[in-house]
Order: sequence, then structure tokens, then C-alpha cells
Amino acid sequence: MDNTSLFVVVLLAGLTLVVLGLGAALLLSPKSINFQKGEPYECGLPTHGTSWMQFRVGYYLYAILFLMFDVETIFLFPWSTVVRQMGMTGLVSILIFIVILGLGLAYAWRKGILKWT
Amino acid sequence: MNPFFKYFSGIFTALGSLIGGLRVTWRELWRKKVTMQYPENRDTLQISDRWRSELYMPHDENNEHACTACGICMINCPNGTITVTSNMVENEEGRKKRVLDKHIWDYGMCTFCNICVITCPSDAIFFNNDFEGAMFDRSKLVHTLNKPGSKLREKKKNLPPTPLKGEKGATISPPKKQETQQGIDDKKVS
Amino acid sequence: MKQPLELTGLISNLHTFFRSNLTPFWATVIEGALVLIAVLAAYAIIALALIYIERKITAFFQSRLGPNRLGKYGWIQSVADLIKILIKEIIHINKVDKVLFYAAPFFVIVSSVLTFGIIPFGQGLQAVDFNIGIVYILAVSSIGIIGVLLAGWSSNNKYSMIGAMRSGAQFISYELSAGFALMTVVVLSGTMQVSEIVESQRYAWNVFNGHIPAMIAFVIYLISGHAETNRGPFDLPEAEGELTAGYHTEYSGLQFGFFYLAEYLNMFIIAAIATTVFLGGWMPIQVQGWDGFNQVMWYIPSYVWFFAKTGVLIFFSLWVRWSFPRLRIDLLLNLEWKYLLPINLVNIIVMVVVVLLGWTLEDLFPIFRP
Amino acid sequence: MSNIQDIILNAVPEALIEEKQKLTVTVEPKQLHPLVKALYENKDLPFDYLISLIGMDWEDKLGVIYLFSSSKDMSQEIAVITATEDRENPLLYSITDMYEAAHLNEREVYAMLGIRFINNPDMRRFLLDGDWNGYPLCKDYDADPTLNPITIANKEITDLAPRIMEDENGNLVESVANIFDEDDYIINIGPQHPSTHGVMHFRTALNGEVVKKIDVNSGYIHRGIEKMCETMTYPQILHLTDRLDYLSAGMNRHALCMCIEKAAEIEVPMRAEYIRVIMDELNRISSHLLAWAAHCNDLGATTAFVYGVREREHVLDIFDKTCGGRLIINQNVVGGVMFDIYPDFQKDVKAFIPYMREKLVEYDDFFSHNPIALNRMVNVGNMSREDAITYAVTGPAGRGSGFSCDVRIHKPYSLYEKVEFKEVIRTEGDSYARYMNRLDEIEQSLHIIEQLIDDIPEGEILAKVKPIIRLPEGQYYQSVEAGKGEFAVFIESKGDKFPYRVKFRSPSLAAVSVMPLICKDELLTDFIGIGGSMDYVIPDIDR
Amino acid sequence: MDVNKVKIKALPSDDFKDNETLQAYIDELNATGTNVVVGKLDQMINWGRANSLWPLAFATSCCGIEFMAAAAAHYDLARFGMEVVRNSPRQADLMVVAGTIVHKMGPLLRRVYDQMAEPKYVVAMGACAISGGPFVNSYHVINGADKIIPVDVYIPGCPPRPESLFYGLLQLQRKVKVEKFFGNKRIVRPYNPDTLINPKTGETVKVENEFNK
Repeated sequence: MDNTSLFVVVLLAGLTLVVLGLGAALLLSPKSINFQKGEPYECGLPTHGTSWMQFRVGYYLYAILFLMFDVETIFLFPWSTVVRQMGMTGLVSILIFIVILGLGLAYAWRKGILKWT
Repeated sequence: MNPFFKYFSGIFTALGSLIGGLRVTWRELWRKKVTMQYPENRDTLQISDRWRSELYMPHDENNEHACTACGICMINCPNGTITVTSNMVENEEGRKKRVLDKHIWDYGMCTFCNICVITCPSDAIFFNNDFEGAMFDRSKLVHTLNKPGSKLREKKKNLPPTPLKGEKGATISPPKKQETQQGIDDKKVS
Repeated sequence: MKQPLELTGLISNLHTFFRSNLTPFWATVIEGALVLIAVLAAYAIIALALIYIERKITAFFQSRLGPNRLGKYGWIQSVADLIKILIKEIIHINKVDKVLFYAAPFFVIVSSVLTFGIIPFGQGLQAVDFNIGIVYILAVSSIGIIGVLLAGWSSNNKYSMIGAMRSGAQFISYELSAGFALMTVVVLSGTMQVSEIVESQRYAWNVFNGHIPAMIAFVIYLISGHAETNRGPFDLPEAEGELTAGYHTEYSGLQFGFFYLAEYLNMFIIAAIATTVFLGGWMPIQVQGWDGFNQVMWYIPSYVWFFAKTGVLIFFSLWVRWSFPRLRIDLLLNLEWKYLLPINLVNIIVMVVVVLLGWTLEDLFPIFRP
Repeated sequence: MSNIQDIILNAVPEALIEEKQKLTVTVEPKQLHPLVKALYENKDLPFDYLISLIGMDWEDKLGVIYLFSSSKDMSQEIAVITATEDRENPLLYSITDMYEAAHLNEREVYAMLGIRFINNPDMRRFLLDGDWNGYPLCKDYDADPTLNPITIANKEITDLAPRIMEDENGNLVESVANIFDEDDYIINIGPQHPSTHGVMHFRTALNGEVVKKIDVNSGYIHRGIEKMCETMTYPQILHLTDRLDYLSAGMNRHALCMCIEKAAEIEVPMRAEYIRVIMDELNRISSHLLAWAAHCNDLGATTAFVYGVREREHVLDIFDKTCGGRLIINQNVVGGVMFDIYPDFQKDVKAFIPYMREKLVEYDDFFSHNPIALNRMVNVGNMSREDAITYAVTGPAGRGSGFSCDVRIHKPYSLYEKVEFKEVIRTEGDSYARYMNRLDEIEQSLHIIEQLIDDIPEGEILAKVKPIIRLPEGQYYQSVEAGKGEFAVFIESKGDKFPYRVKFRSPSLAAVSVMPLICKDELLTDFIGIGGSMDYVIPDIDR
Repeated sequence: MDVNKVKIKALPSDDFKDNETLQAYIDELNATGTNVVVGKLDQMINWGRANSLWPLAFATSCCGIEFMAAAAAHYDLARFGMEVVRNSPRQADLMVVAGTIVHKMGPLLRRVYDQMAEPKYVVAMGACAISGGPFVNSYHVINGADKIIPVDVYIPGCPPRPESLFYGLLQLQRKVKVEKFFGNKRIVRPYNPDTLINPKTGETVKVENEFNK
């Protein structure tokens, strides 16, 4: 079997596990209803307002930084497999690339973006 | 300090103290474990003699106890755990006398403050250390301490040894196993 | 080399048996089914074993005994847990985002099974072997976080929501470090195919072959891998003390069981990948020229080597987990962005230099060359 | 003291000054605020520490007894009494503008006695639900269960804080203010939460993960102990104090016993005193160990929690053998102790001391120097000395801010004058200072035990006490240093065998009331950690 | 089935107290009889359930501390497979009510109980949770958790020692082991219904065995 079909098999394995498991559980497990069961649990008290409210998070800046570096990873992986063959040219070219990104990180650091508030 | 130097020395001091923490858990991994294994250790388990679990009323071989039904324990109990009911019985001489009918104690309500034992003028009730008390039914926790058919012990008999009762701290004699057993029996009868 | 206990023979025998007796279509189907069953069985057994081992080791670190009343030393404790959780009610919560709520466990489990599939447990015991193996690992393992995010978001619960947000930030950060650390090895071995990476470590494990930069990458991978699996001291998304149960607060029964299972499996997967990539995978200890020694080592089957090495890493992960307090989100992100990432970037360059100048162990001592 | 009397008379000439157990000043409600202000602003000896605020019902009038002390000299105490005869709509003046500690106390008085305080910005009921019928501590409270039936209906928690303010012209204006903004992201931390150390309910407005505002909501374990005391004889009350702050059960009970003994003039035998103090210190160690363990657990170190409880178990073993209780030890009784020590007591305690010292070193290696732990504690939850005093935070938490408030030093009781020990003070005021204070106090407690354990005198353990104890008419007050801070008992007696009013000063209440201040602008994670460092016990707050 | 057939490791059936109540439960459950295959399956499932009771500590006061002590090194709840303390009621099997339940806490207790997933059990630990204990006469204390929710096992003590707690948990294991999961038959747990009011309608909630619906 080739890799792709094996991949499909493994994917199926994962799906089977969940489907079979949940199916069995739904079949076997007892059910009960009462007037508070379906409400969200928040330390035993009714929750105040909805939880899907505008929620200020400091995560976005990190996400943008992540994007920057994640794209870099995509470039680096092909490069890393052939770096032995490419020799010094490979090193120098990617060095420039990394330095630019590193400067970006340093800039962000200096600007205080990496400080969690 | 040079920020670069600070940056790297920070890494190393942090690593150093982290390893100190790891060492503590590592040592603990090989030490003897302190766990006491109830119920496997039931035969060897030592519960302190002074541990207060169940209130019981010692009965001697003639099925006699020392309770005069004076009700002092009931009055002194801070939350009404004890109920003493008594009958008035006329004895041969024609004098009315109070006789214990039921001494009811609620295990599920008792706070084990020991006041009833301390104040009991005739040393009729004591706590034992039989800690296994969990029940399925709330009503099973209400014990009648006096056995059916038991009666008041005549005075001047040789009394059974008194278990430790608190402020009379000098008499440290643990409740005997037999007496503990009696306490359990009481409840089974009830 | 004689390898009496290996399963390669069995596998190829089965393969020829099916091919010779059945039409190619049915042979493929049956082989596929066998692989599926094997993967599932391995997945379930490893999960149950890990749950037991973790509880036991945790207890030993805490000078307790751990489960010991079911079977000898309590070894079937996790079976009881499995039965229990299978028949536990699955609560239907009002006002959740229904589709996402029920899809979340799928993502988590499928992601971990997919990653599980690429691990070489021993010689010939690898389900999928893409030539871009490392990228595959990074790609599929990051599906799991979608599950966590969905679970937290869809639950309509504030604790879950905060847990999910935290895990999002945590995961995207540490994903980078894990990727860069693995990339360091790719630079060293020149390939991304997992089987080839293992093969290239016949006489010198990558962590020794690439010495300083490889060791740094190894440590960084362990830290970031640990963080990616959301386990203490990086267990912020769950943070029992703060968020009751974090992103899976509202999940009950087997749905919660899947999160629980995946958490343990992910711990195994991270250790397994670290073993494969840095510690020679299923390769036994080999010394060029010592044929007698090598033969003895080969007698020990490859999967035993693999599980032994993985076990050591798992133990280490538990050791760390039960020794340290939980990090705060800003410390966590600081650690990644101010320490691990810059060090990683420099580390890659150092590795390239080491490789290009021929300073790896294999280059310096050709005796280690496979 | 005459100096103080001058100041009082300067501020309020009509004040009635009596020298009772302590200096007692009685004033009209209108004059309360100027009087307290004068005391507060006294340069040489500012009475800036509000020990206790006791709501009273004297049947003909409703009032409050304030107990003040000075951060400069804790041994100086002064009681201020004010009362109103209006039982329908009792109004008094608030002192929250000077003493932050008064805030929650005044709310409690409102819930219990119905007295409302003018100028207190938030006059919601504390401890009881907003729709509770009647005021329990009033003598005419109707305890009919049908008035307040048990329900499983979830009660709305109101965000609206009623208040009565006095404007410039002296008119009273009733108004209602919102506690939270309209679009705040409010999350309930507690009551059923693993890290609130009980059933505390913090309603927390978050801004991202940063705590914007905290509303303390308590009463989920309010058992009405103070009211119950009024119908019980003195020996019967004793067992209730154990259940206030159950971690320092023995010390609480010590306070109550001393208060009764002082009033009834009972001399406690020396042997009993020794046993009491040793047990108190052991109790303190166990309390601090659990606080340490719980704090570590709040910071995510489960293993540290197990270690702490493991060491604590050795203390509990000693308790178990001595008085047959592990947590609730029932040791002190009026006039002495209930149980004499067991024969191996000294041996066990002496074995424990070096063991504990060794473990303290291990704790330092394991947690105190851990960089993650340091990052989570140093400079987190800063509380200045002024804050500690105005919120009346005592105990290791208060001393972590440099507030010298150890009752054992400033108002020595029992044997504490005879033993030599240091008051552990740090001035940083952060979580780490409080954390280290506890570990250091364990060391000091071991030191105290070492000095006493060998010379426990022979003799009686119980003084002769009448079977029925009646305290002479008057007000009695006794404080001790409990595990969390200054714990005090106030008894007002009318000469009966029941007390007329009993009030317990709860150190944990102060620790909780300062939480909104020190947690502001900290992360949610740190909020939990700070809670751990303050080490409050909720049943102590709710009583 | 006889009560002596319910086996608990290291603690013989005769040494348990209150066998009579358990026997009464068993008789009630076996009134209609079951077939053998289902009986075996039931046994297996009950074995799993009894040995994997994950607790939710509804700890309000002193007893909560003893519960923590029971979970720590000296007593170690983990030996029973119960150390996985779940803070979310959704994932817990067993609610340990440890401490006083007061009027203000009553609705919360009910809510947390309601939000637990079936099958669920409740243990009342300590005098307060059984009957109100020391505070039985107080105006603000509910006299026992069983006024709000059904309780399976009562563990007396104030607070009970960890061994007492373990004994109670073993009793609970016995109770779990006699149930018939497939017959959908469970012991109807007694509770005092006259105080349960539905907040939506204001009517008294009818108490039925939720499980049988």
C-alpha cells in the first residue's frame, strides 16, 4: 500500500475510534433531564450575560508574530533538506533571511509588544 | 549589569534552582511511602484511644448499666443530640424512682465535644474509637444506648474500669476491646 | 544481523499471503483493515497503560502509593476507568454551538491518531511514511488545537472560553519552537522522511551527532512539546485551580474521555517524536566494529528499544510536571518569545555551520557513519 | 491615658468616658464621626486600626461598639459606643472614609441588625441574601422557618448598591449605584471553586485576563454562630469556636476560654497553661503548613500540596493522641484543658521539631527558590503598610507589609511573656513576603515549643469551676494571635448563664476585604495566587 | 442475591455495618429477576463503576480539609482509584458533600448536583451534611444535605477521620455493586421533597427517580 492510502486508513482509524466510541456511549449511557442540567456550569451559579461577548485579548499581536515566523518555517523546511548540497550560498542567503526576521522580533520586543498586559 | 550578561546568567540561575526542585522530587521517588493502607491494615490499625467516635453505655455481665436517667447529658448537649426518656417506677418501699427507658443518641448530629461524658455524674456513658460508622440509612445513625431489658446497677458493686473521660486525665485506661464490642452490639439491637 | 523477535518477517509474510490468495483489491482492503485495527489497538492500549503509569508515578513522586486495589498493584485501574467513562451520560448543554461542540473531540482525537500513525515503533512498524514526514507531523499535530479552541469557544462557558484563548496563544507560540527544533535536525540529517532520519542514526544518535546545537534543539523540543500538550507546568488551558476544568468544563462522559485520552496520547507522541528524531528511534545502541556487542543489542527487539527510550522521556516529562508550579501566561509567552525563539534562530545557524564545516560527530569520526 | 481623654473631650465635649476593662467612650450618633476622626488623626498615638465593629441590640436601642487600636502601640485600645433608639429605621454614621475595614463590617451589621450607615457607598446586605426576612441578631428576631423557607431556586445577585449619602447641607439622600459597568465581562469565581479556599464568591469583572473589579460576596457558609451563642451556656459555646477557623481551632477556643476565665476570675493551673501554649503553637504550625500547601496548590504545584499535608499529618497525630480530635481538637475548656498530655507526648513533639526543620529546608529547595514560583509571587499582590492597617489585615499577611501586629508580643497572654521569640516582619508587602512569613513563623513556633516542652510542671490541669458559669455583668474582650491574625472574642454579659451577645473578630474577613484592592490589575491567575497568599478561611468570615 | 456476595477487597462483608439496609435494597432490585447474561455484564460494569468513582469535593468547611487530608499522602484516596478529583460536575461521579449547607448554599448544591452526569452518587460527610450537626438550631442552616439532594451514604463524624471517609466510600462501592445497570434499575434514593421548588414555576418539584425516565 502506498502512503496516501495508508494515510487514509489512519484517518479512518481516528474517525472510527470517535464514532464507535460515541455511538457505544450514546447507546449505553443513561439519560436524564432536569431543569438545570443544560445550563452552563460556573461555580454553581447562573452565569451573568453571555460568554460570547467581546473579549479583549492580547493574543492577536502574538498571532501576527506567529504568522510571520510560520511563513518563514515554510521557506526554511525545503531549504534545510538541501543545505548540505547548497553549501555556503545556502547559509548566507538564509542568514540574511533569518536576520531580517530576527530584527523584526527584536523590534517587536523593543516596542514592548512581547509584554503581556 | 550588562543586559546580555543578565539575560544569560538569568537562564543559568533559573536552571540551577529548577534542578534543586527536581532533586527534591527525585529523592522522594525513592523514599519509603508514608501511606497507611486502610482497609488492608485493619488488623494493625492503631486509632488513638482518645479518639471519639461512638457514644456507648457500658453494660456489665448482668446487663446492668450505670445510667440513672438524670438527664444531665441531655441538658448539657449543645445541639440536642441526646434524648433521655425515663419512667417513674415505684419500688418496694413505695418511693417513686426514675428509671431509664431509652437513652437515644444521634450519631449523625453529634459534635463530639465530650461535654456529656464529662458532666455525667455516674460515669454511665463514654466514647469509643470505632470509627467505622457510615450507613446507607439516616435512621440507622440514631442509636439507643441502653440494651433492652437492662437495668440500673446497684451501688457498691465492683465497677468496671472507667475509660478515659476527659478532665479526669489521670485515669488513662483505654476502653477495652470487649467494651467496644458491646457498643456495637447495642446498636445492632436497636 | 539476526533479529529473532522482530515483526518484519510476520508483516511481510502476511503481505505475501494476502497478495497471493486474494484479488489485489481485497488484499488492499484487508491489509488496510488490519492496519486500522493495529493502529486503534496500539492507540487504546498505550493510552490505558499511560494513564496507569502516570497515576502511579505521580503517586510515587508524592510519597503515596497510587491505585493499588484492582489487580496486583492496581494495574487494571484504567480499565475500570474506561468502563466507567463509556457508560457515563453525555450531557446535552443548552445554547452551545452544537456543530462545533460535538466536532471538537473529533479534531482532537483525529489529530493525535494521525500523528500517531507516523511514529516508527520498530523496524517496519510504521503506518505512514511520507517523505515530508516532519512537516506532516507539524501539520497534523496542530489540528488538535483547533479542537481545543472549538471546545472552548462553543461551550458557552466563560471558563472554557478563557481556557481556549490561553491555549490558542500558547499553542501558536510553542508550535514555532517545536518546528524550529525539528528543523535543526532536518539540517543535520538532510531529510524529512522519518524512516530515513531513524536510519541515519544507526551509529550516532542525532543528539550526539550534532552535539551542542542538537542538544539545545533537543531541550527546546522537549520544552515546547511539553507546552503543546498542555501539561503542567504549562497546563494553563486546563488550570484546574483557576478555571475548574478549563476548555473541557462542559464536556461529560466519553466526550470528556476523548480529551482525557488525547492528552495522554499527546504526551506519548511528543516523547515518541523526540525519541525518533533525536534519540535514534528504534535503533539499538550500536558501535561500529563491535560485532558481538551489536548482535546482542539487535537481539533486543527494536520496539523494546523504542518504548524504553520513549519511556525515559515520558518519565522525565512527569518528573518536571510534578515538580514545578504552573507558569503564568505572560511568563509562558516570555519564555517562548524572549528565550526559546531567539535561541532557536541562532541555533539553526550554528547547526548549519557545524554541518557545513564538517564538525558533526560523523564527519569528525567517520567510524560513526552508517 | 489622660492625654487621650483630653483629645476626646476636645473633639466631643459631651462624650461619656468610663474606665472599664478598657477606656470606653459613649457618644451620640451625630458626634461619632468627629470623635473617631479626632482619634484617627491624633499625631502621637493615631488610633488607625479598627480591631472590631460590633453591632449591638440593647433592646431599647440599637448600636455599635467600635474597638480601636493604634498601629504604633497595639496595646492601646479604646472602645467607642454609639446607639440609636429608632428601631424602625436605625441610621448611624459610617466611618469607611477613614477605615476601609469598616466597610464589610458595616454591611454585616446591616444584614444582622438592620442598622444602615450613612455615607457607606455600598449598603447591600453582607452574608445574608438580599430578600432575607428579619434581622437575625435582633433580640426580637422571628426565627419561624416559614418566613425564610429553604429553596432551590437560584437567587438573582443584585448589582445595585443602595446607599444613603449626606450632602453638603446635611440632608440625607438615598440613591442606588451600579457595581459593575454595563458591558463588563463578569465571571463568578466561587463558591464551588477549587481555589477559593472554601465557599467564597468573588464576582470578577475581567478585562481580557486582567482583573478589573472584584465584588466580594459571602455568606455561603453563614451558620449564625453568634446568634446561637446567645442561647447556649458558656461551656456549650466552646465547641462552636473550633468550627470558625477550623485550622486554628485550638487558638480560637483559647481566646474564648481566656475571655470567660477573665470575666469569672478563674485562675488557670500552670500545667494547663503550658499545654495550651504548646498546643496553640502546634496548631499554628499545622495551620501554616496547610496554608503553605494550599498556596502552592493554587500556584499549580500539586506535589507541594501533598508534601505540606504530609508534614501536617504529624501534628494531627499528636493532636489525635492528646485530645482525640484531628482538626477540631476540643482541648481547652473553661479553667484549663480537657485532656492531660499522654505519656509519650514530649517524645513525639521533640521528634517532630527536627523533622519539621529538615522539611523547611526542603521546602525552600523545592518551592521558595523556584524561578517560576518567584515570578508568580515576587511583586504580585502588593499591599502597602497603610493598606494593611486601614483594612485591618493582621497575621502573617499584615506582617508581610510591615505592620507589626503580633498579639503575642503586643498584648501578651498566657505564657507568651515568658518565652522568647521573634516577630517575623517583612516590608515588601507582596505575595512572597506573606509566603516567607509563614515559613518563618513555623520556625519561630518550633522555637517556642522547644522552650516549653521540657518544663511542663506537674499539677492539676483544671481549675475548680462552678458547674454553672455566670459571668458578672459587663463587657469582656480577649484577643489571641490565631493562624490568620488577630482573633478576638467579645462577650457582653447581663449576669446570666447565657451571654447577652458574643462577637468574634475574624482575621480572615480583613484578608478578604483587601482582595479587591490588591488584585486590581493583576491577572486572573495571580488573583488565585494572591488568594492563596492571604490564606483566609471562609467559615471564619461567615461565622 | 445475598449481601455477602458483594465483595470488597480486604474488608469482609460481615464486618460491614448496615448490611440489613443493603439487603433490603437488593431484594427490592431483584424482585423481578434478571437473566444471566445481563447479570454478568452488569457485574462487569458495576465493577468498573465502583472502582472509578471520581469525586467532586463540595467542600464548604472543616470536613473539606479532612477530605484533602484523605487525598494526600498519608491516606491516599488514589488507592481506590478516586484521586481524579474533577472540579467540573459534568465529569464527576460522586459528590462528597463535606460541610454545612446553609440556606444561601442550598440552590447551589442542587444546581451542581443537577448538572452532574448520570450515574451519580452523593456522600454526606460529617455531621453538618447529615443533619446540620453543631448548627442544627441555627436560623440559616439546612438540616442535612438530604433536604436538597438524595444522599447515598452518610458518614458520621465531626469531622470524620479519613479512615471513616474511606469506610463510607467502601460502603458506597457496595451500593454501586448491587445495582442493575442494564435493567435500568437503581436504588431510589430517599430525599425530602417538600422543600424543592422549581424556580421557573414556583411549584414543588415532583421527585421521581430521574434515572428511569
